[in-house]
Parts: sequence; structure tokens; C-alpha cells
Amino acid sequence: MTYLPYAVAAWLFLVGLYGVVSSRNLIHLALCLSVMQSATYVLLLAVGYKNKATAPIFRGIPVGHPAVDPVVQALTLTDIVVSVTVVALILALALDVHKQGHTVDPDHIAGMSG
Amino acid sequence: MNRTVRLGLFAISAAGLAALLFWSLIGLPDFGHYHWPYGKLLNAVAVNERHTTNVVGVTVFDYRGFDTLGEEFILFTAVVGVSLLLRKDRDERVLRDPVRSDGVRLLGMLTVAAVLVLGLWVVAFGYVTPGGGFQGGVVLAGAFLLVYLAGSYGDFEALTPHTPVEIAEALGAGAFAVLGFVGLAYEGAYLRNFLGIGDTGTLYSGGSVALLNWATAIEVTAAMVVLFSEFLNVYMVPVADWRT
Amino acid sequence: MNALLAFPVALPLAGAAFIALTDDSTPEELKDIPAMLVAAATTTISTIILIRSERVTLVHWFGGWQPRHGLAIGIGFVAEPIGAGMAALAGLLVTGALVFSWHYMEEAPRLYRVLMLVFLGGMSGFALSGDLFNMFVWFELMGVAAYALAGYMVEELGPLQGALNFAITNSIGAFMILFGVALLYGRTGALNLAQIGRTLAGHPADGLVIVAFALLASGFLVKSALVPFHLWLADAYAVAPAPVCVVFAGAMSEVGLFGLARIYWTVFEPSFAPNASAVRDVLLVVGISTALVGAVMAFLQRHLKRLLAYTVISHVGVTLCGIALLNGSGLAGAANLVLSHGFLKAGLFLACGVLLREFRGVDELNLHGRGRRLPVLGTAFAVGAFGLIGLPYVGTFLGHSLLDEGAIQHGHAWLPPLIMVAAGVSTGAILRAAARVFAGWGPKRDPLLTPEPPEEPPEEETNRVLMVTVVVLFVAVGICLSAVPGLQDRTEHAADRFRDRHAYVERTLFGQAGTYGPSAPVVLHRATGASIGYGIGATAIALATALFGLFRQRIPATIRSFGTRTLEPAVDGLKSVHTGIAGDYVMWITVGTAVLGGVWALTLRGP
Amino acid sequence: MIPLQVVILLLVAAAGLAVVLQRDPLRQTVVNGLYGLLLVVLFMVFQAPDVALSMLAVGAIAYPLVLLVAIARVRGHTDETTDDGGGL
Repeated sequence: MTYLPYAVAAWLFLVGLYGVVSSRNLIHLALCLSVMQSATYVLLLAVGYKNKATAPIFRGIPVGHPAVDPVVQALTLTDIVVSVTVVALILALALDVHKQGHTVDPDHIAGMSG
Repeated sequence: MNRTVRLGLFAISAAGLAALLFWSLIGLPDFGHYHWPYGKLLNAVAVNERHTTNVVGVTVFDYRGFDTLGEEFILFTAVVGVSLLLRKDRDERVLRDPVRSDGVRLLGMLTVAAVLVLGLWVVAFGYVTPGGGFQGGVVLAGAFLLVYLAGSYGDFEALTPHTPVEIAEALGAGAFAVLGFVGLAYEGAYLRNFLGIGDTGTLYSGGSVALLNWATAIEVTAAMVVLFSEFLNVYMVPVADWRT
Repeated sequence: MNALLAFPVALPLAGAAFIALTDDSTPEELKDIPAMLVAAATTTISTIILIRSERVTLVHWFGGWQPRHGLAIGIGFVAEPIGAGMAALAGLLVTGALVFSWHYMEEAPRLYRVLMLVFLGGMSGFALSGDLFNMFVWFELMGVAAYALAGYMVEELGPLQGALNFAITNSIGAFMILFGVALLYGRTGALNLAQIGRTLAGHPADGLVIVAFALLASGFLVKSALVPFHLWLADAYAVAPAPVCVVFAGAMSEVGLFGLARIYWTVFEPSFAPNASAVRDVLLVVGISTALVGAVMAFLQRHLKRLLAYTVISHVGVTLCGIALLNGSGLAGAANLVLSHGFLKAGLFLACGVLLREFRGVDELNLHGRGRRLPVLGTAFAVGAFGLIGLPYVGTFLGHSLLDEGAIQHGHAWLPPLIMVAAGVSTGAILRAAARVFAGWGPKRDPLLTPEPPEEPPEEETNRVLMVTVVVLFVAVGICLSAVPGLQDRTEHAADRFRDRHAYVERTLFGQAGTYGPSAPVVLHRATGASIGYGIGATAIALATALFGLFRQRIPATIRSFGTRTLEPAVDGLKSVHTGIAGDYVMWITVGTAVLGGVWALTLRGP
Repeated sequence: MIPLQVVILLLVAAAGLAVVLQRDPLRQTVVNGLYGLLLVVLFMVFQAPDVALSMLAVGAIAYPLVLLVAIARVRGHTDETTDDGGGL
């Protein structure tokens, strides 16, 4: 059981990757990317977790009381912002593609190849 | 290459990738046994060094504030990018802007006020209790969005005129970068704290953390409002004009 | 404290915000100036950092958070000549691109300038950062700006598809990097590169370290577009505005390789030292396959920017070979290649921009002979192409000769001939296009070449003289680099320092500044016989390739049909992999990552 | 590890899969909202209230809006040829 959080992180990463590869809709694809990215939130927070520790907020709790790692939380905050931006940009591109090409199926955008 | 081949090759390689990922993960310490000095040290010293009680907040805005500068600009850039991608043709019209009933509008206004207060509160106490410029900023932007939901698109547009919001966004992001230079000028290191650190656990703690927090809040609120209005703009264009 | 180190990032970012604020109220004729000034100032500062860093490695701790007893608690920038050089090169290319695009961007020029400056800030930050997560942040910033720049022409499907494929693949690359960062943080509790490396040193490599390296390497290889991670690049570069391509091709692609080299020598080198040959062999195979695939694909294109995009892939492959040798000469060669390729390709891409403006298209066959009225541009284009081959003392020669030296000295004599072929074929493709467009040689039809949808450039009064001048300047600088006295010794010296992990740790975590002796002698070394031979060989191959491309029909029919029968399936197979579909590309990324990780899992374990 | 964490982790894993497998964008948006909420709970039990708050704000406000607009624009205008299952 002590590896379950890590396993969930790997699972989310792979599941999201599968979604991206198999996606037939750019909106669906954007959300699959965000599932992939959520794997990194889970992994980061899991490696910084400490049993029987509180959140690293010392309001009403004396300094020195065991607390979980604040660094991974700071990293995850940045990570979430990145995720929002990626989804927004891909959706904006998807809207443009739909406007010009009348499809949101990544397999059917008739642009370039070869 | 057809989908069957793609998914087949993916299945084989993803199985390999899965094996690799699980192989790597068993090399991590057992869950719940974080024992590295970095986090422990910050937990031990941050409250004394900055008089703020939320160590995550002070990590975000001080110890690792430079990451947050990058984060602010990622958001700023993404919004600039979305504006670029969704830029409008001049002749696109705005259509169907139903106005809600007076009851809905009144209820909406009260909710907007409540959400605004909530957002400001989340921002203000960000380095004391959970929250901060980013979280509060999104909530504040949500308040403006409620104006559209409870009122009309016209109300939303009137309340968030494009140019001033864009100015606020650039100001917020720019202020973060400029505050860094102030630290450099006065204290010799970019983003270094240049104010007194105040009393522990109050709003007057953290030194320049408070300023960076508010710069972030302004940037995030404005960025989210621009983002929403770009998308709503697309939504408001009649379907006939959208399909070219 | 070296306050200067904050500027290459903070200045362009503050500048971007400033321009976003003031652009609307700036008089029309002055609008281009602030962005250019900011980029030029950033370049100047990066160059000063480069010069200073030759004597001593510069360190700046943001927020003033110096390490405590060897424990890094903040984020530090660490500038040594190669990183600083990368930042300076990025600055120079962005400045040049902004000068070129004076009145070039008719749509949303304000957003374009803002994005270019942010892009510059991201690249500089990535090049200078000494913190793994911070590198990820700048990597993402760079990416976000680049996706939007690639999709600039929102009225056409091609650019949108290119930008989407770019955004999807590179985001996945970034997630892989972040997953690797999280693994390393779980193992070492550190984000500072020196600290991670120091904590890992002394322990044999296990699954976690190997997979973390495979994930980070794959992420960086996606950005740099190495086989099989390369598929997105041609889609994105073919359609991005020409000045944006300059920065993409000259700096962004190389930044990924820089990241790989940086993390290898600061973090993983001690863990993998007993089995370094496994790292070397795998990366060499990736590099040389990329070089050859890119060259062949370039030869099959008729859309000039797409053709150049494939040569970028080929060149990145060659550059990776230099890094993959894991020795000083190879790394110095790679650094010189980045420098000379950067300028030459900048010139070539901008020349495409001029063609696009003059003739409303960059299709090689459609432009047949029409370039005759632009002799200066044609000459610059051809000279730039020749610079890419590695003729003695011309263009990329110094990089190629150092790379060859590094390969031969360390028992990889098979490598230089293959690089010669790749350089020859890719340059041959450019020369063929140049001969067809600017001299009108060869037929106007060629079924071998991939057709492309037409591109519709905006109509705008542009300053052709200025644009051609920028092209000529870039090409001239790129051509002369191999003949700069002292450059060879300086880059070799810099490469040795880049690889010196011990000194890096001492400097970063303990503030022990080693000063480095007086600058290397300002001399031009004689070229070795082998490198002259390879240079001439590559030239012969390039000319033969170009002539073959132009005058295939004159080959006797029997030989031709035999050649068609044997080569056609291979060509079709190669083309059919480049589908333009994001799902396929992501599948290949998965394959690549699994193979890299799998091979390293078998070869890198244990002492 | 406490039982609550185990339960939430398993729910997150299942919801992540559900987001990917739900191919109808509108329903997927709903499932994604649920997934976001589960992540919020997970972050709370991981003692990360700041991150939970951030996820809550993003999941409740930012994602739904951009997704719903995109879906509204795209719905009904998609080519009807999307289910031919290949043939590239």
C-alpha cells in the first residue's frame, strides 16, 4: 500500500497518454492532456507527504510541529497554472481549426503531411 | 498509417513505458516518509525569517519567488496567445444577448458582491492562511463572470472594458518583474525582500511578499477576465458568421 | 552576487509587459523600436555575462537565498560560457528577427512583439538556470510563447495544424520532464542541479535514476525534434512566420539539446560513469539517424520553409552526435555547430520571408526562375547553403572538424563519414532549391516532391532593402565563424568547464570560485587532413545531390527505372510516417521513450 | 497511509480513466468536474490546502467556462465523417 499514490500517478499519466493518442476530438484531447498533467500533481504531493504531519501552515500550530513538505506544494501550484494555460491554448487552436476546417477531429485536419 | 496500427504500436510501447514507470517508482521512499532537509528547513525557518505563517505562500513568493515570476508570465503569455489566436474579424457581429429577469439580476448582484469579498479575502490572507494571489485572482475573475451569467454579455463587457483589463494584466505581470528589480537595487539580489517583515501571522508580515502577492492577484484576475472575455466573444458571434 | 544574471530574463519580461502597456499609445512609426531596444539590451548583457564568465563562473541567488551549509534553499543562476553563449545567441537572433520584421507583421504586431520578448526571456532563463524545476518553468514559458507564434496565421489551416501538433507533442514532452523532476525530487529532496548530482553521486544507478534520465532526455529530445520525436517540427516550422522560424530553428531547437547536456553533466554523469558508453551509443544512434532522415526528407520537399525545417532536424541530429560523444572535442564541436547553424539558418529562413513577400509563395517549383531578379538574395542564399557543408574554414567547418576529431580520437571513426553524407544531402536539397528558384535550372515539375497547400502572406509595404541586408548580415557572420582566431580554443576550454561537475558543485553550493587562466591564445589552428577531406567529400555529395534533384531526367532510362523501383517504397514509407496527425506523433513519442528507457534499463544498471 | 487516502486515491484513479473514456465532450466536462473535485479532496488529505484551493478555483471557474464555450461553438458543426475508423 505504501506505493499506491505513486502507482496512481503513473496510471493517470498512462491513461491520459492513451486518451491523447486515441482522441477523435480536440476538446477531448485537451482534457486528456490535463489528466496527464494531474499525474504530476499527485506524484509531487505524494513524494512530499509525511505521515501524521500537518499542512505547512503554522497558524495556531507551533513551529517545529511536523509538517509536510512545502516545496512540492509550491511546485504543484505552478504546475496547475501551466495546465490551465495549455488547455486554454489548445482550445483556442481547436476553435480556429473548427472555424477554418469545420472539424475538431485531429485525424481529419487536412493540412500538411509528408 | 491507420488507427489500428497506431493503437497497436501504442499498446506495445505503452506497456513498456508502464513497466519503466513502475520500476522507477519502487525506487522512491515509502509514501509518508518525506525526510529531506529542504522542506524541513523551510518549515523550521520560514516563520522566523519572514513572520508569515503559511510556508507554502512564502515559498511561492520568496524562497522560490523566481519560479512564480515565470509562472506569472506563463499565464500572461498564454492569455496574449489566446488573444492572438481568437482575434476577431472586424465584421463579426455580436448576437443573442438575452437579458435576465430582474429577480435573477438582483440575486446575481448579491452573489457577485459575496464572491468579490471572498476573492479579496483569499488574496489578502494568502501568506497567513491557505490562499493567495493566484487562487484569489481566479475567484475574483469568477465574480466578473457571474455578471455575465446573472446579467448579460453587455453588462460583462461594460464592466470589463478590454483595454483597461489588458492594462491591468500587463501592470500586474510587469509589477512582479519590477519589484524584483527594486530588490536588486536596494538589497543586491533580484526579488530580494526590501521591506520590514512585520508581526508574525498578521497582514503586515512577509515584507515584499505582500506586494508580490497583490501583483499576482491583479495579474491573475485580469488575465482570467481577458481569457473569459476572449472565449465569450467567440461564443457571442452568430454561428453563420463563425463558419467561414 | 552577480546582479547582471537577473537581466537576461527579467529585462525582456519586464519589457514585454511594458510593450503590452504602451504599444497602443505609441506613435505608429515608433512602435517597432522598444522591442528591438529591449532585445538588443538583453543581448548586450548576455554577451557581457559571456565574456565575464570566461574568467569565473558567475552565480546569482534570487531573493538573496544563498545556500546554507551546502544546502540550496532558493533558485540560482549559474553562468558558464556555454550557457551564457546560448543566451547571447538567442538574444542576437531575436534582435535580428525583430529588425527584419520591421513592418513585416501586419496583424496583431503588438502581440507578436510581446510574444517574441517573452520567448527570449524563457530561452535565456533556461540557458542560465541552475535549478531543475526552474528550468521546467522557463521551458514551459518558451513553449507557450512558441505555440502561439506558430499559429500566428489563424486564417489558414496549415499553421493551425502545425501549432496544434507542436503544442500537443511539446506539452507531453514537458510532462515527461516534470515527471522526471518529481522522481529526482523524491530520491534526492533537491531541485538544484548541483545538489541533485551531489546526492546521487556515489550510488549506482537504479531504476529510478535511469527512468528519470530517460524521461528528461525524451522531453528534451521532443523539443529538439530527434527521431522518432521529430515529426511535429516540420509541420510547425513550415508555417510559422519567417522571423519566428529564425528563432525556432536557430535557438529553440538547440535549447533542448543544451538542456540534455546540462542535466547529463550536472546530475547524471557520476551515476552513469561506469556505463557511459551505453549513454553514448544510444544517443549517437539517435543523432545519426536523425541527421540522415532529416536530410532525405529535406530532399523530398518543394515548400522551401518545410525543406529548411527538415534540414534543421538533420542539423540537430549532427549536433546531438557531438554531445553524445561525451568528450570535450565533441561538445565543443556541438557548441560551434549551434553557433554557425544558428546564423546561417537564420539567413536562409529570412530569405524565404523575402521570397514570400515578393512572390506570394515559397514553393520551389512555382518559383522556378523567378528569383533571377533578386541576385543579391540568391547569392546570399547559395553562400549560406555552402556554409552549412563544412568546407575548410567556411561556416560550420570548425564545428564539424572538432566533432570529427572527437569521434576519431575516441574510436568512433564510423561517425564522420555518415555525418558527411547527412550534411551533403541536406545541403544538396537547399542548393537544388536555390538553383531552381534563383537560376531557373531543372524542370518545372517534379512528382517526387511533396505538394503543399499554398500559403497566403499578408499584403503590406515592406522594406526589402532592410530585409535583404539582415539576410546578408546573418549569412556573412555565419560564414566567417570558422575563421575566427581563438574561437576553437575558447570553445574547447568552455566545453571542458561545462563537463567539470566537481567545479560546478563547489562554485554553486560552496561559493568556491575557481578562476580560469588568461584567455586562450588568439590563433587559428590548421585544419586536419581528415576534416578537410570530409568537408570536400560533403561538398561533392551536396553538388551531386543538387544536380541529381535537378536533372534526374537525363539519367538513362534503364538506370532510372531501376532506381525508382528500389527507392520508391523506401521513400513512400518514410513519407507515410510524417502524417501530420497528432495522435501518430504522440504514439511515436511513446515508442521512443519506451525504447530509450528500455535500452538504458538493460545497459545502465549497476556499477 | 490512512484508509481515507486509499479510498480517495482509488476514486481519483477511476475518475481519471472515466474522463479519458468519456468521448462526448459535454459529458466529459461534467466527469472532469467530478475528477477535479476528487483531486481537491485528495489534496486536502495530502495536507495541501493551498493546492486544493487552487484546484477548486480552476476546476470550478476556469475550466468549465472555456470548455463550455468551445463545446457550444463546435457542437452540431462537426463533419459527419468522423466515425469512419481510419483510412488515412
